[in-house]
Amino acid sequence: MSNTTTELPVYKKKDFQSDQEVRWCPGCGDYSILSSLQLALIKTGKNKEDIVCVSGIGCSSRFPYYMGTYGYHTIHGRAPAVASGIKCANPDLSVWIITGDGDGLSIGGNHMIHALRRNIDMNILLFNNEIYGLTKGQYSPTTKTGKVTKSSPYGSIDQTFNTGKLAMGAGATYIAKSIDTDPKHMMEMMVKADQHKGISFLELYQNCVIFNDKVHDEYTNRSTRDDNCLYLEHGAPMIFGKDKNKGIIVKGFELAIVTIGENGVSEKDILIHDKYNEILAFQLLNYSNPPHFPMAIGEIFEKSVPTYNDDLVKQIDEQIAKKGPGKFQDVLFGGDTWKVS
Amino acid sequence: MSNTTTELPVYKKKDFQSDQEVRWCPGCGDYSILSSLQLALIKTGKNKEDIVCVSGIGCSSRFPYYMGTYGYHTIHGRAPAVASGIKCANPDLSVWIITGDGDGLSIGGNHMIHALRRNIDMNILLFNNEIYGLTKGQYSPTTKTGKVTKSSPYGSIDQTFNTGKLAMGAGATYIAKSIDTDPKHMMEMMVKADQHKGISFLELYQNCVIFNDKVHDEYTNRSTRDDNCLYLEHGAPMIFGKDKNKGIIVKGFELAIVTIGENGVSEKDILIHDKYNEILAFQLLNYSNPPHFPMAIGEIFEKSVPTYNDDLVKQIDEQIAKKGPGKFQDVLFGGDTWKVS
Amino acid sequence: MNKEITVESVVIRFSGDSGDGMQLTGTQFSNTSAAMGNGISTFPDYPSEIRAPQGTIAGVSGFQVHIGSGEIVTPGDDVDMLVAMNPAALKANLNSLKPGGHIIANIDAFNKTNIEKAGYKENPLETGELKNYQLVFAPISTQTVAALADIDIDNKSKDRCKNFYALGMTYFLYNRDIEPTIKWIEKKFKKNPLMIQANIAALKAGRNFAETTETVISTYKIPAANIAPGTYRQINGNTATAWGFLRAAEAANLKLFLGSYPITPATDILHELALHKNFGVKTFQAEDEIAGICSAIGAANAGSLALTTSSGPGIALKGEALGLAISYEIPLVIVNVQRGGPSTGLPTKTEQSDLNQALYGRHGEAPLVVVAASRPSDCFHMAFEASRIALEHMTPVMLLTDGYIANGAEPWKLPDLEKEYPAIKHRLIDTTKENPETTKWTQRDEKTLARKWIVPGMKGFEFQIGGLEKDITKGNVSHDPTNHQKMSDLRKKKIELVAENIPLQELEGAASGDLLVISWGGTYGAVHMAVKNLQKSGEKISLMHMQYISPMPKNVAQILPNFKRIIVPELNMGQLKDVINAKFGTHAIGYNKMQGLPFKISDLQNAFMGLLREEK
Amino acid sequence: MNKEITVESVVIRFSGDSGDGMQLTGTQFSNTSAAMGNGISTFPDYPSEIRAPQGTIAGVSGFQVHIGSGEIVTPGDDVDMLVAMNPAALKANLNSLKPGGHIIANIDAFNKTNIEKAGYKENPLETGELKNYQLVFAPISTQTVAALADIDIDNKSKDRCKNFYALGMTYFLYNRDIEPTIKWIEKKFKKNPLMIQANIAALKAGRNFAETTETVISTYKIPAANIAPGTYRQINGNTATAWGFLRAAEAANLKLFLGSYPITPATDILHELALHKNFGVKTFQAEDEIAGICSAIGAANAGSLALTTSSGPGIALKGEALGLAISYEIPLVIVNVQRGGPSTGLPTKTEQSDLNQALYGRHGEAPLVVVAASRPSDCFHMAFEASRIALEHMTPVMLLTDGYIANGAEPWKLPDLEKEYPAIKHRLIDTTKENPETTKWTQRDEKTLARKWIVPGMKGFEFQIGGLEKDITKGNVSHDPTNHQKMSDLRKKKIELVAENIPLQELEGAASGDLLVISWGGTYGAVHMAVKNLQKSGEKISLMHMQYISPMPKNVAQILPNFKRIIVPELNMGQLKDVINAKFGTHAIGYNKMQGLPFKISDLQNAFMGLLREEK
Ligand SMILES: Cc1ncc(C[n+]2csc(CCOP(=O)(O)OP(=O)(O)O)c2C)c(N)n1
Ligand SMILES: Cc1ncc(C[n+]2csc(CCOP(=O)(O)OP(=O)(O)O)c2C)c(N)n1
Ligand code: SF4
Ligand code: SF4
Ligand SMILES: [Mg+2]
Ligand SMILES: [Mg+2]
Repeated sequence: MSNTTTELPVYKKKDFQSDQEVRWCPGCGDYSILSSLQLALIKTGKNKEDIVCVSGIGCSSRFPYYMGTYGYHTIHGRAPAVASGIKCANPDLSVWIITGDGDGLSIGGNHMIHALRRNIDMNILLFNNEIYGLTKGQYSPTTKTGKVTKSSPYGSIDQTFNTGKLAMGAGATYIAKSIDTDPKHMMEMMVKADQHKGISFLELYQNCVIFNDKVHDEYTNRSTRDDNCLYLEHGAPMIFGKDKNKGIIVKGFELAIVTIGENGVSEKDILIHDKYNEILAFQLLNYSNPPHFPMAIGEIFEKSVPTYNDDLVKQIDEQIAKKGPGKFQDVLFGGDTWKVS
Repeated sequence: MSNTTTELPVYKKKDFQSDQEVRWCPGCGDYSILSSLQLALIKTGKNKEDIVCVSGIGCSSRFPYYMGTYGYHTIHGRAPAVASGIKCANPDLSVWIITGDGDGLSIGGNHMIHALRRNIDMNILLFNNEIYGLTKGQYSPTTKTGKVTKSSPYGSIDQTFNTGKLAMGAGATYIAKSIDTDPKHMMEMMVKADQHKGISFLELYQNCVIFNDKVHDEYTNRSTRDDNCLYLEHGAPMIFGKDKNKGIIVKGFELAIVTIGENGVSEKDILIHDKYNEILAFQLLNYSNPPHFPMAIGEIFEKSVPTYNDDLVKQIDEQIAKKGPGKFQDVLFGGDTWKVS
Repeated sequence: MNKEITVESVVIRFSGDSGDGMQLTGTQFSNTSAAMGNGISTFPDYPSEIRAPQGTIAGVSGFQVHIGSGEIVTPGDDVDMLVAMNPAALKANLNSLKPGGHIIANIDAFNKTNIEKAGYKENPLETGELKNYQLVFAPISTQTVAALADIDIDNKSKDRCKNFYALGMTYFLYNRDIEPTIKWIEKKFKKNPLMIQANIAALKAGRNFAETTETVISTYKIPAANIAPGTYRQINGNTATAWGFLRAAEAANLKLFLGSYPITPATDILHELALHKNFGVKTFQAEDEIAGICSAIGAANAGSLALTTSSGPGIALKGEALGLAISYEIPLVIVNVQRGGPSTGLPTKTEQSDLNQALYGRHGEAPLVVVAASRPSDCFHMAFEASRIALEHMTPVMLLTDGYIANGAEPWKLPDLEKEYPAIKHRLIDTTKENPETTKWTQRDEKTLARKWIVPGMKGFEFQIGGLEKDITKGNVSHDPTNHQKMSDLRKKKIELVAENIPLQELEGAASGDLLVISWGGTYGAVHMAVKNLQKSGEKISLMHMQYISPMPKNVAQILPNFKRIIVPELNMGQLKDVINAKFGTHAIGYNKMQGLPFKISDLQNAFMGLLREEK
Repeated sequence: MNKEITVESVVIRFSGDSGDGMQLTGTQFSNTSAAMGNGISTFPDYPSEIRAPQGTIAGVSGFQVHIGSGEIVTPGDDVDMLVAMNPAALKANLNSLKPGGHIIANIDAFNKTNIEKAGYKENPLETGELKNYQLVFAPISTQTVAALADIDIDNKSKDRCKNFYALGMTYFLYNRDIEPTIKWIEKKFKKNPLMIQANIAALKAGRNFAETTETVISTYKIPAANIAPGTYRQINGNTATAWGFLRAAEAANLKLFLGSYPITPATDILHELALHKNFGVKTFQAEDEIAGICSAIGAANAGSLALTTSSGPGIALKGEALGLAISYEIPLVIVNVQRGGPSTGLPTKTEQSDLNQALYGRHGEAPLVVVAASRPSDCFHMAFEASRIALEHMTPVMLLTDGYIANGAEPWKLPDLEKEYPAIKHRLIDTTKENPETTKWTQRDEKTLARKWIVPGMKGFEFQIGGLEKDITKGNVSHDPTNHQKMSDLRKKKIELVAENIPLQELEGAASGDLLVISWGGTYGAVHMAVKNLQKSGEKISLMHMQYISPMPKNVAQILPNFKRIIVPELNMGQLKDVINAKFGTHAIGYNKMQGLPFKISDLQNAFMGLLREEK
């Protein structure tokens, strides 16, 4: 690769590894996410020194320690706020927010929705293991109602967030999902999330072997996932299933599953995915519920909205163009003054 | 009314007025909201002593001082959390959360989305004047992008929340809207919100005469509102306009406006509102954008989900049924003990 | 003709309905007086509520001006002259008027409705209840409209000129030059010649009315003060604070970043900085105070001069994140414009009750630098100082001001920037000179123990950092017991070393004596005057007013033993007093006031005298 | 035969991989010892990381047991016997082992992989580096599997019995009764007879191995302690805290409400209370700490005994809301299970560095009650006390414990509830007796100044309240200056009056002497032993261990002057020391440690001796 003609920096995976010993439980889904991002960064074309990982607190939030980039492990739930400051202070940086379902949706929910609303050009990786891992197993806002955990010994009575709907409700301009058992897909989604201009919300279904083992099994396990995952691709028909013979169609306000080859259904009857269609995206998020309806995976939604960081720079440039670069001496002696002699 | 045969308590408006002098700016939209709730409470059938108003901080949050019910003016953004504690501690109470666009959506955004998610049976009144009133005019998360305010002298670069979409994304089980210039409609919506079993999100477009005058004018002003408001009624066709000749139809994934009597459109072509249809509700929230699409007003969405407070009580009852009412002496001497003599 | 009396100083309060334009009137009066060479100090007194109903006490808006021919450092204890545009204004302010003081009452506004709205049963001008004051009855509203009869604007607009009529009256009474205000009107209403005409006419009519009316017995002359030569401007504390940061960023050649959430009385700093986009200032109005400080932490990590501003309740929310900033060892300035607590308390009133929070309001051993501004113009100085210390020492610095100096204004002799506020040397590494292999953020300046400032974008210097305890040399996570001891000691030492880089504590008065007064923050004006007055009458009293509270200047320990007694006047329940006693083993006593109001000079004098005379 | 040595006390640490069952083994050892009449104290030492890779240092899980025939109040400074199930366990714990101490090493686990994973280059059992210790080589893994050859379970299950094998060895060495553990096994595995058989077989095999092996030179006898008669159980601090609240609610006849957000090391209180739904306990796992305390504020306003639990960083977030609770004057207990700071710091380690935060970590003058628990079982007592004070005085109370006593366990002589923890009289009004027209929440008890507790649902008593300053009699919003002074004084006085309702400060030792040691919180065990030891050797030293910190007991001021010097040992940088000096004008000095670890008795003794011997 040394005689490459592009100007992009050329990195190897190990460039994105730090010298810290990785300390997750053996079998934790976080490992494959780490590896996927290290591989994805080879492809995003960003200079390593311009990449920043910012996390909160949680097992997942240990992530920045293991990356070879600039890394900030902050405090619980506040990663989006710290990251917003970093990005606004230096809009040239490529900022990755690393967070968990507790960190990002429970204590950090407010910063999450406001970061999504403002559309600052950053990438959010939400590690959703439906549990508080680091504090050893309490239910989170994504833990299924009824689940017995340390803090819900008789079953949780909390309803859960539908993460994608929440993100969309907050104004997310990019929503995608992937699963920890499909590193290649994860990596692709990370690259695409980075390409989106604006805030990208990428949810990763991640297994916590210790406190919530197999909670995503149905749609992440290699043997069942094909039947329970709907891998979306913009412009392609929504086909899924081991035999690639199941598809999605729209019926009035509803989505329905059909089998290609049955009841006269053929491939061309299948709905084509349009990630720019917000209503469709909402329906997909609303319906995803294996085994009744497959889990929508991939790029679900994208829209184009001016970014906060661009407008911030623009406004400064406009004011400089109008008034000239600020000189404090002028402010000090400007306006109403008087002389005493 | 003294010989009424119902068991409902009979109140007059003044029963719901406190002895505190009401101190909003003359012309503030808050006055009519106050009056509407005082009238609505006559109809909800709740005992006055069981009604609690809980607010945060803001002009709107002064509300509980002016109500004759139990009232808690708390701290900025935290009303839903305090209210949750009140309701869980005593599920027999009828709890009203009073909040503003700054209080409830900016600093209080997290408590808001989690209160909606948990579906605790309370009512949220969101006073949306698209500005921070009490602190004298800074932009809020609902202030239109580009707006010049004290803290955005060159125009705000923040994108805004679509409040209804945010609420739906968070899992709201009831979403309705009303306007400060239509007290009767407000009152009806308040009564209905109270009837919903679960959390009710009722947004009220409210005018701040001082810092954001006329921001909702198009769809609240008596002379233009009929053309810009779509008053929804469950089971009724979506007709609007001064001449009641405009209607909504659905076209593929989209909603469109048609004129009854033109191009062969008749009343029966008009979409019937179904508040239980989440996709339709989402579309209405997404489309509302006067003058391009009328503002959806009224009961937009409702769904039936078990309430947190019911499940809380149920779980306690189950445990008592199973183990008998707790006696601490038994806990103390239960399990592994030994005797020293 | 009236007799003319020369006085050393006078306190005037303009008071009326929120819509009556009293802020403007007061500002004109003080600007004119400043231009005439008087010492001045002003304080606006906005209604604490939302624009409350017209005519009610809650709707009263006031503006107090203190002018004099001597040193003027407070807006004044008690009022010599009250301009009352309506009954509510009279009622709300009567208790601050000196016995025998003047009242100019707009009798037109003393109608039945207004009298009742103000909570009076009868017209107070008629009951005799004001017999201890000197009353000037002026039909201000009707006279204004009459004076503008020939001008082609509607009556409502005419009525709105009545504040200039009132101003004109005071200009006559106090021998003020009318010209500066005429110029100001001409500039302000450039686009509306009719309004120029109307306002000037009202101003002159008021002056003439005062000159001709029989109720005015005497006029007053306030000779020019002996003021240091230079260029001056009026400045309030919040603007000064904002400007101090603007200059600090310029002096450090860094971009300024403010992460903030609105709150009274701090919001004006955000408003002011938002105006200066052409300095590259970035103001991030965050969703809450936590995001405010966290975004600033992000900006500091990315190489900006980062700030967050708030008041007590908001600062309380920032405590956890402050710990992170301390753990990161980043430059960060946190401004607390204090107001009355606890909880929402008295949000528009002043208090000094957040010192403990500044020093201790975090979990763990989390030391930082705490400084405080003494008067409106000192906010500029201390904002600059806070930034300088933060950048030179790689530490969060908390700057305390309060609602009183934040909104109060005084004339400010404009500094020579290059000399008095010269370049600040920050600790961003020079990547062309440092070796990525050997340079680490944990490397420290020998004198200050400040770490190196390495930020994203610096090629080859990538590092990872968090809020977990860090190895003192390698910088990675460490749970080692002795390392934690070392890091705890280091964090403490680092703050202590700031004492080497701040001025020694100054004393006003002799280096020893009977009574040392220790004060801090916005009480300076009143405490200074009280001490000065007692010094003049021969008391052995000195003032140690502190701007640097953590760490304290090195010489404080030497100062204290030279006084028989120590008193610490504070607008709290004794917070600095406890700190001083714990630190120096002294037995200082407190003089405390919790009323949402500043100290009165006279009260302080009495308290100090009491102690000076007390048998021991 | 081996010789049998009688010892007064012994400290044993069981250590292995997270999966090795060391917590269980340690618990069995201590329970058995307790049943045999020994004094005991235990401390678990979990891995601070997520379940770290098997065999690594980070993955080591330990459990320390201190047993003796005298008073045992700490888990012990240094270890007499280390059971090391793998090389990492050996490496991680060697520095706590006494010179000459015993090591039981599971040699089966000392294979190449494990040796390397632990960071050893060579097998430490072979290099001679352990020559200063007494080594017992035991092929624990293989022997366990061999002993269970005939039992029909898979090899993995057999291997998992190895902790009982190790336990069996220690039972022989320390003459422990095997029966209680056999009974426990039978109960625990009731549903799985094969596992009963297997575990018992392993236990016995271990014991037999120790009896027959030649490496064991001597066995030890620890005579029963002189323990007060009664029923006992083991209790750790977090469970005791939860139970204290459970009893308090019962004693007050109120429902318990906990609003909390998980955080180490406080979460177990939430876990424990969540189990007791049949008491009507409501545990609300909030979205964050702010919602945790706010929901509790709501519940308190609605008439529950309301709590919120957290650790330092979470408590920092609660500061603003605490101000509201103070302003509302509601009963509320806030528990801070302290851990190492600042920021995320050392989350699994202990520290006492949040006292300042408890006292001052809010804006405004916002006083509350602060109490602290001294040992695991005292958590029960102080949780009850905190609740009692909160309810009787209508005030928030902060209860401080720490990670050390929260997780540490000790035997607890079960109290007579009716006598020692009798009914609590709360201040909810009796609506049948009060008159809605005249009863107001602002009415106060004369002695305590506590207000009346009126809650929604009470017909006719509707009222409105907020965080703005309140009129002292009417209760509505007031901006009146003198009212604010009165309310500030009242809030202060109310807390001071709690001193009338708490026990006098006790002293351990003479009422006067050369040195007074002042301590608080979880350091009690070590400080107590150090003082007691020095008292035995004739030193004039006394201990004043404080449970009530704000307000302090009334007699503290009388105690202090009777000692020549005062030392305050704390696991922080001197927080209580500063409070004492500021309050009493003393010159107490600090003895401080910031290592995430408890004090060692020996270190304390040295420090105290140093002071006692110091020339003055
Ligand atoms: C202010 C604060 N509150 C609570 C905690 C304790 N805490 C640490 S991580 C965590 C939850 C982590 O859950 P999640 O974000 O899902 O991460 P995971 O460990 O599952 O990857 C909690 C409650 C903390 N460190 N700080
Ligand atoms: C912790 C805290 N932060 C900030 C404030 C200042 N503050 C009071 S009300 C308010 C915004 C109010 O806006 P909104 O909720 O929209 O109410 P409105 O006044 O418009 O009715 C702010 C920022 C505060 N009181 N407390
Ligand atoms: S506890 Fe769960 S989430 Fe955390 S490292 Fe272990 S497996 Fe992963
Ligand atoms: S400032 Fe606006 S929102 Fe507040 S009371 Fe006045 S008009 Fe109403
Ligand atoms: Mg998680
Ligand atoms: Mg608003």
